[in-house]
Amino acid sequence: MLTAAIIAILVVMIMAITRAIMGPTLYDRILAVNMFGTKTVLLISVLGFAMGRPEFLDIAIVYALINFISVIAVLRHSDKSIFKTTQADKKSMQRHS
Amino acid sequence: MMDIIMNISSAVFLLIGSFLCVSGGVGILRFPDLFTRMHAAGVTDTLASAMILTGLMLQNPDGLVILKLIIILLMTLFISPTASHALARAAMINGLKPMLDKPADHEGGMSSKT
Amino acid sequence: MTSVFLLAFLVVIAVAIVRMRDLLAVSMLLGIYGLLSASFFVTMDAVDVAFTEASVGAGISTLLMLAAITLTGRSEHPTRHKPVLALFVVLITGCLLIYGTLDMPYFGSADAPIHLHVAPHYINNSMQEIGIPNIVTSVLASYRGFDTFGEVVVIFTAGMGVLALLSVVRRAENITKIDSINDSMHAEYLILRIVVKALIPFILLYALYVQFHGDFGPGGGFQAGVIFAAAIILYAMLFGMSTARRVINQSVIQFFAAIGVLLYGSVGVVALINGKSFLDYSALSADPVAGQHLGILLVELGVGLTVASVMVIIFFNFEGRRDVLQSQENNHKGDN
Amino acid sequence: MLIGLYNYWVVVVLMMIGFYIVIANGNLIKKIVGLSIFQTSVFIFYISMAKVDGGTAPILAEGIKQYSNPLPHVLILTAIVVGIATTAVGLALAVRIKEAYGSIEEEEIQAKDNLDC
Repeated sequence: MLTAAIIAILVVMIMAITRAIMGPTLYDRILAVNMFGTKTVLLISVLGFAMGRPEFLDIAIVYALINFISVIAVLRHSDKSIFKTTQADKKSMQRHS
Repeated sequence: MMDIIMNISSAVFLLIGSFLCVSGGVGILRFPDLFTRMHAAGVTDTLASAMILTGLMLQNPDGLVILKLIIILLMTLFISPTASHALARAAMINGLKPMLDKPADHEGGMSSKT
Repeated sequence: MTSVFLLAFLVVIAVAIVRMRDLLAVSMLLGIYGLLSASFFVTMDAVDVAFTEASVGAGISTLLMLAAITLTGRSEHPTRHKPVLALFVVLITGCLLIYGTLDMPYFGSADAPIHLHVAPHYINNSMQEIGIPNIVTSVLASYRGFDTFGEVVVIFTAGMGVLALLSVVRRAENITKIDSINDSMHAEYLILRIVVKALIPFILLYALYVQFHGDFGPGGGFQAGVIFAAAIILYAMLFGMSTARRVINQSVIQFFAAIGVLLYGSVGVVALINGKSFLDYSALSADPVAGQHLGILLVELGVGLTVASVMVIIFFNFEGRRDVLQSQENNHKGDN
Repeated sequence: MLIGLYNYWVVVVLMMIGFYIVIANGNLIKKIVGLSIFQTSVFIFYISMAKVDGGTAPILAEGIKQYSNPLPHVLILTAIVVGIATTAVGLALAVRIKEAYGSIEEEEIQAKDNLDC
């Protein structure tokens, strides 16, 4: 069953990477990174069990605790003009939808 | 006997969690705009993490390991919705509007009324 | 087997970074790159390394990238000249390197030269000589303590370098004005503020756990320092720089960075005075193993102090630079 | 053969991608990103070499015979933190260059320098 979980998480990782590369807006990428972070927490926990040393959950705790710093960092600067949805973003959004 | 029950329930939890994971992944790929994607990712992320972590808890009766898993679970339950909320808010403020109607040239089975 | 897929993902991300022109998107992809490499280190049994990559990649590196990009601009100009020559050089070098790998021992073989030299000594004798279960910590702090001392000095120097490049002389500033600049947007994120406020004590507590549990599990001064700094940076981001400066005095932080290096060095000097060689902790106590324990504790504390303070110094200086630039811009607008 | 050297080949590919970014892009921030990809490839190289088949993490526990090599782990652990500190110095330099020249594109900086001479 652990193998099934690992495979599922790897599949979701592929999907999140696709979204992070495709975009189209910056916020899609942040969403993908955030989701990827949660999946990494799960992957590391499951891998610990699969390798027979489940005491190494400490790494997963670190990610669970401080992974969303990057989201906050983006929010902190999000009143700057560079974070506004640009014309190029809008165009590529129309192309994608 | 107890062992078998634990193993089976752990397997069930892990399988449900894996399924939810994948469904969230499909959502993040297929949905049309940021806010629906965020919905798919946010909702399944939390439940899938809870399911998989519960499944892991049933695998190992060691106290410290279970405590660590509970910490991870609590942190995920706290932080994941907060991050989604903040992200959606920032996107709204910076000029991304949710798609209220489907685009005219977009074929699909969804009802156009929301 | 998982590692094969993780490596393939890493290559995909790297190729995407090459093609991406939007630097903010690049920094997001770099975040995923860090997450992937941490997972890869876990599959390779390197839990301590994965721990470090996790705390650095999740906490600091994306943050620094974002701070620098907001100061320098988001988009990259397309280069005019064709990169054919660069591609040619890269291909030739790559082929030569791949030719070089053909002679290497296969991945995972136990009789590779790397596993035959000093590693068996560390694995077999660490428990008797040092007395702690985590071999990585015992090699880091004791067997190769001099090496680690050098690394800590490098980190300290890097912190001083950032300080020299970016620090600005603060005039007696009009605090209320700066306050309003910093905090204006954060009042809107009420939920975020409350959740993070509740979270920060846990992060600090966890950093202390990592610092002092490093002998028995993955962890140690490097990781703990970064996590501790992440908590402070989180506070500074949500409550504004001026509030954070009132809580954490910058000159005290600089003092702590130096104290960490000095603590490390003085442990070595004490060992020297007691008649053993530099950083030989068995001289610290009558019982050699107890001496090792004491030495490792002090040295890790020094590492943690230096790393945490240097990370905070780096972040504060990037942010302080931005504040000054912003107020200059505002003054210009006021003049016109 | 194919699986036996796969890790090292991926390391070479990643290293060359980082190298390409450094020499083909004019933007200083992008160059620093390239350097950090290059750096990570070296980390992966060291950690791959430390792995022993059937081994486990080098933290002593009851009933485990085979451990992976702890020495590369030590070297890379410190290198990661040193790497982020030196990256910060690089970014700080880029920020100062932006202030002095108004740009972080290599060609524009060069053009400005030529004008001054």
